[in-house]
Amino acid sequence: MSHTAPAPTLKMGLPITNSKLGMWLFLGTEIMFFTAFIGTYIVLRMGSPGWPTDTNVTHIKIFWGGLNTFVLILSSYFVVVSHDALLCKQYKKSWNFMLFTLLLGFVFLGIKGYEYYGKFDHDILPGHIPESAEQAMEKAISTKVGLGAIVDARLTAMYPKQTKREDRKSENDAVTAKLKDKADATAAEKTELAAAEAINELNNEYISLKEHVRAKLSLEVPYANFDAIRKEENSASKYPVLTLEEVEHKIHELNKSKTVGPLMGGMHVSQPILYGNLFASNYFLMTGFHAIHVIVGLFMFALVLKKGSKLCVDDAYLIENIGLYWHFVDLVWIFLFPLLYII
Amino acid sequence: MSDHAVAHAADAGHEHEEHHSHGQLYFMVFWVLCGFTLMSIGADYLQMANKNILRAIILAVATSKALCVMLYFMHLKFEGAWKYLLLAPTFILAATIPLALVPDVGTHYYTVDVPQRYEYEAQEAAKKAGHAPVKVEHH
Amino acid sequence: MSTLHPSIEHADHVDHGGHGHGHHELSFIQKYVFSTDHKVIGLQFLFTTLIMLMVGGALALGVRWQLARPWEYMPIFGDLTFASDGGQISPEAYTMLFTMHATVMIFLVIIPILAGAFGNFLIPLQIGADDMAFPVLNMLSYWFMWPAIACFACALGLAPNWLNETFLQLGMEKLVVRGGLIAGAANGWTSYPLLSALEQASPSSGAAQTWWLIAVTFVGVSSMMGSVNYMTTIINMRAPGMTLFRMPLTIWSMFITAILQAFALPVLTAAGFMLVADRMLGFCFFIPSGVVVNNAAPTVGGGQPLLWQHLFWFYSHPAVYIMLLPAMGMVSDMLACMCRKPVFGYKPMVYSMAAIAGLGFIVWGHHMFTSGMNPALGMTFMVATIMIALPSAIKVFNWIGTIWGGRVQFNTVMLNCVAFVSLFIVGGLSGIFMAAVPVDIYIHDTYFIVAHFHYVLFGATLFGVFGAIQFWFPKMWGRMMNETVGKIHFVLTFIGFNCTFFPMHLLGIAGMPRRYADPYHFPYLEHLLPLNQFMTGAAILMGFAQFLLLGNFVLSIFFGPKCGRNPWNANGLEWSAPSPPGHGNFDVPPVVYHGPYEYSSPVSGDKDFLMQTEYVPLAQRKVHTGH
Amino acid sequence: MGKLWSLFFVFSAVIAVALCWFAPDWNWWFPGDGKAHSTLGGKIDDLFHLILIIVAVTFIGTQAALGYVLWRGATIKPEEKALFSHGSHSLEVIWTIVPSAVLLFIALYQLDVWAQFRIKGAIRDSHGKMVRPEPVAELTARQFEWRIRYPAKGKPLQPQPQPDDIYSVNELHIPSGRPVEVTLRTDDVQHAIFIPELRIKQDAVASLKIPVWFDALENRDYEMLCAELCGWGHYKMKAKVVARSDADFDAWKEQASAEQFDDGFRKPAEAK
Ligand code: HEA
Ligand code: HEA
Ligand code: CUA
Ligand SMILES: [Cu+2]
Repeated sequence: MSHTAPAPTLKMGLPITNSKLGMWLFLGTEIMFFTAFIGTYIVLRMGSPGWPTDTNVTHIKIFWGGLNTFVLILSSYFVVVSHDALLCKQYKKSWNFMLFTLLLGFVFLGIKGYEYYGKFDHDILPGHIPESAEQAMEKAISTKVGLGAIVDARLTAMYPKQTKREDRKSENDAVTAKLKDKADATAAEKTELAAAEAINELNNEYISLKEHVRAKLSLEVPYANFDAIRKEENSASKYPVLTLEEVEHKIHELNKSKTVGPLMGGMHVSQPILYGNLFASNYFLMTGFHAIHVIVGLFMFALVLKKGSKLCVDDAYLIENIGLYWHFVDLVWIFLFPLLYII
Repeated sequence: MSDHAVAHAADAGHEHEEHHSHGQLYFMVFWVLCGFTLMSIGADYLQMANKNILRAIILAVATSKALCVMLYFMHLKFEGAWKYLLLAPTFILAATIPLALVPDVGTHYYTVDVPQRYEYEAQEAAKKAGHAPVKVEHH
Repeated sequence: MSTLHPSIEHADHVDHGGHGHGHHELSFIQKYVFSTDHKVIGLQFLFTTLIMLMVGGALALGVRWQLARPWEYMPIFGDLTFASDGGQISPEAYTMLFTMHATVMIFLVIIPILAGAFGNFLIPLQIGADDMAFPVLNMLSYWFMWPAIACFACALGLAPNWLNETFLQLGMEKLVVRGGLIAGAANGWTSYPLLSALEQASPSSGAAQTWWLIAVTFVGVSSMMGSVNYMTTIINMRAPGMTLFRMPLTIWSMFITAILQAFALPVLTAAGFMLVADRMLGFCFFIPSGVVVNNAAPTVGGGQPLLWQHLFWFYSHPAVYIMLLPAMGMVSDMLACMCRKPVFGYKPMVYSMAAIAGLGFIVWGHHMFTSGMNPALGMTFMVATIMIALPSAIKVFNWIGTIWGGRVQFNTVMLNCVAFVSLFIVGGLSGIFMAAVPVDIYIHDTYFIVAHFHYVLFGATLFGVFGAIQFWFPKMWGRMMNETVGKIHFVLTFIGFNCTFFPMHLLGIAGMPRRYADPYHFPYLEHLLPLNQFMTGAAILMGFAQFLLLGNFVLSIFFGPKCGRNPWNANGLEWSAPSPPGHGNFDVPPVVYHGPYEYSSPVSGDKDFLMQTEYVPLAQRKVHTGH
Repeated sequence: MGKLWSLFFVFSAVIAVALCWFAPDWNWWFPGDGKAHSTLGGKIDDLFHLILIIVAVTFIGTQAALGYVLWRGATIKPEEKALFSHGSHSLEVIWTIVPSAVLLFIALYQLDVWAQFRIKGAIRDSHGKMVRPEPVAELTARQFEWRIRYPAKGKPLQPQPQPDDIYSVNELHIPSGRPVEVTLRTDDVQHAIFIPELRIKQDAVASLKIPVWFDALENRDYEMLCAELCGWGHYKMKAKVVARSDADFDAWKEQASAEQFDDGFRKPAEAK
């Protein structure tokens, strides 16, 4: 074939570049992707009377969410400035604003991380949240996150060699018995004894609390009487029922106590949140996928920044497309913020 | 590759010759967006009694914000008619999902039989009976 | 799209044609493995999907065996996979077999063979472009199939040991597949929660179900990349003169399919993420609280199982048209060529495809009539579903109209296309029964449904694909496939197919439920055993007939008679390129002067075809004033 | 050759029609005696047959047309070119309007039956009167059996279990001859009741209580199965519906109650 001078021909299709068209179509698919999440959230929330809205309960921080909105808006603005500067052939300015955008992206993620940290700290996590007083009490004594877990952890720390909980417990009893009778105990041995006794006390408290929770009997009823009560007929209706306040009070006391207090690690009783798990599921899924999109955006910015001084007008298409993507990420947040934080 | 060729050709005429900066416009839009953000936070602080009005206001503000971003930052205001062809079906479809789900998931035709429902009813009954609402402590 | 205004451009197509973008020497890997050439990618898709067809078919034969000889020793297959049970399928294994059969057939055969293989191969060739708009993205969309295939292998229970070890060490026990092949994902291809959301509910599935979901996500990403690419290419890269209404129907169908995919698939991907989170991380989108499975502790949650069904079918109903429309387009092309006649009603064909796509988005609820959906919603879905038969009807009538008055060439291509039309009618009409809600109450989840979708999926789509393979084979390899073998394959498959699947309608009416490992211990189904055995025999016959296709395909690549550019005397742009086309496709950048179906036109003189690139002087055109 | 192929396609369509024609004789048709044993089931059957007729006409028509055009295409004269036609506007209009009328008719015609099934909460009996079904039992599905709870004799069904409730497993007892309502629940995953001869099917969904209305016209046992994949044992959720006259139903209740509350000291017969 010959290299004749390119003859003018008809360009079919739209008067925009393939990459821009492709980006817009991609954004269309992204809209559907987030619609699935947001739509799910809206309808699930509508269908769940009693959805938690109190920010004290959900540990939603409107201020930080608002700040993050501002951060994203600012970064969106910087992207357009960067694109504008590039078209005006102010390459240095363009590069700088790209850099600012990247930094703002990091700021956004930082704030998001701080918010997540708060959620983790309060155990506002899907599947972890009690939704009724009973579940809250169960959780307070659970061996995964509650008092049971604390006892286990302390025992394990003290007797790492034994593998079973029962063995650790009997080892603890043995140590207590041995050191108690010892008249000439050294200072080290004395602290060991104190520690062993503290664990023992905590364990007793734990067992008593556990049995109370299981039997649904008020703490006013001493644990020692349980065997007798079990033999009575219709025992349940005769005795007062355990309430969450009692458990809370108990844990509060244990925290204050001189002997076992230090072992408690500041444990507190989680409050029941109706539909808390569903709330947390939605919160983490939506903000999580949004954050992933932010991270992808950061990679794109890095791609542009890598060009350094080689940035030129031809890159306008690249920056424009990256900008489109980034504005979309911003748009998603513009809706997530009111939907999750305010309404 | 051919992308660039097409791009140059397509955009020849308006962007490449002499670009007039849109900086001023973008700056204004930026401030408008900030204003909207403050508005939605402010609306929350008003502690409006009627939640639905609050929701309507806040969603309206969010939509206006989204429009600003799309029209100016995403240049939709300056694009050809293809934007309608692309966006109209997308938005219709996107609206279909939640709308179609409302009669089935958002509301319930059949009785819902889950612990949360009974818990909620108990709480409401307690509220009606004049008990102080269960105080939730803030840690 | 009235907005498409052509603008003058200094095209550098000429630079691309034949020059391979300046790369003169491509290594083997660049050329055949990580190729960015749409034709190579198309063929990669074709080979992969044909192999997967074998896999899916083998799984189906496993299903059929159990239905013919329940709880009996199974030759070959049983020794290989269920040796520990004495070569006999367990109920878990049966469930796994049909789940993975459907999964492989749908996600790894039908969707990728239509959009992936033929879409890739044909789109640039038929619109006169040198390649796709985003060649690298195109390559990625193929290579994203492989993680999907690997994950599906894990979902089949075939996770390699080292992988399991790795996950154990990483502390990700929920990804460790235990129990080998019989421990595959076994919750149906629809994977309804809670069965698929709670591990205790379906203990044999374990991690396999999680892998299944991850695999679906990969398929989703792959298809999404493909569809964005196709849409961009078709909108923006058409050859000069290729206006929208001069595009072959194949291109229209691919375009509409891409739209469907782009807008429906993200929803499934999103739902998949939610279900994975529910399974692995304690989320609860689909898990209500207080559910007690296997005497385990009640679940905490708050979600709703029906939500998954909505999101799943929001994708999967449009998906059934994704699995059909491209075949419809290709069959229209082939019918016109083989009847030497323009397509009857080109524009109605286009509009009805668009209508199918549009309506296809609002009928998903017809899979949920008995699911406890709001009955009022059921009513709307039902009316929409019945009305979707209308555009399908228009298409059927237009195909018949196309054949009418034609000079019909009874070759393999034509036979497969006629089978397509004939069997699609059967499958579509059975859809009318199910679309009528009250009837669906009885018919739902019986073999009537199984009959319906095998008729549309296999009867229509796969026969269309068989025809398309034979038709475009010369363009792929520069050689022809063997006609005689093709016809034998056709006859055996057609007979085997009908004998296997037509009786399923009767089974369904007789009330035989689907997904039953052993229906015969219900007295009212006992007498259906002989019929099932007959069907299994037919299925085996049909299965072995596929070796003819495979043999014909592979051998013809090397030994088929050579052919020129246009062996069928067809009109499309692809036939003006060399066979097989080189990198960059066309040696002369094509310019289009007519629609693709000007067969037997009076202006073309003695010939009975008029290629799209052929310029007819004005004087000659005036002879005939019709078009 | 071409004529043979045309016949091949026509022939396969003929076989399909013939098979359906003879299927009822060969017992490959509706189960049991082929009749629906419930009022609404009868309506489903009527609708089915109506659609069958419409579909059969369409099927025969289209297949015949296909055979005809193929035959014509095979017999075209050697010197003749194919017909050069891009379509026909009037034909398009006809075959758009006619099917849409038929389809719209099907769509609207069935709405009432659906409404009786799910919306109206009442079934039209043979005199055209709407009868409210009586709630008789709560059916709870689980992997892989059915547990049924009935109120004690003479009492209405309560949403929550009562001390004197009667229980049965895999046997749903109902009074025959009048509409009853069964509340459907599930303890675990999704299941569905399917009573083929009554043409009843409904999923049981975790978190929902779904009422199902039907009547059994005869005093006999009906088979009941599970129609929604619920795990490996899906195929073996075999149960039966025991439909009896009011007197027999009450008698069964008394007997079941006596057996259930038998304290082991007295024989069931004495407990009464
Ligand atoms: C390619 C795939 C494909 C196609 C094209 C279709 C097409 C249609 N399908 Fe099908 N369908 C599936 C694949 C497909 N389906 C699958 C896989 C399932 C099961 C999924 C699962 O549960 O596992 C399913 C299930 C399914 C159901 C759910 C059944 C149930 O589970 O209870 C329903 C219900 O309405 C339905 C209806 C229809 C209808 C009305 C059409 C229509 O589009 C058909 C229209 C065509 C015609 C009607 C024929 C041509 C027309 C004429 C010749 C003219 C005139 C006709 C009249 C006047 C009547 N399908
Ligand atoms: C495109 C989709 C597609 C295709 C092509 C097929 C093809 C076949 N299907 Fe498919 N099937 C589905 C999609 C498909 N199916 C779906 C979606 C379901 C629903 C699943 C669910 O309920 O979740 C299903 C369910 C399903 C069932 C119901 C199971 C049940 O509910 O219990 C049955 C039963 O007979 C069945 C049988 C067959 C058979 C015999 C074939 C034959 O056509 C296959 C013929 C074989 C080949 C084409 C390949 C040739 C193979 C070889 C040459 C290898 C030979 C190897 C050995 C002998 C070792 N299928
Ligand atoms: Cu229970 Cu299937
Ligand atoms: Cu469907």
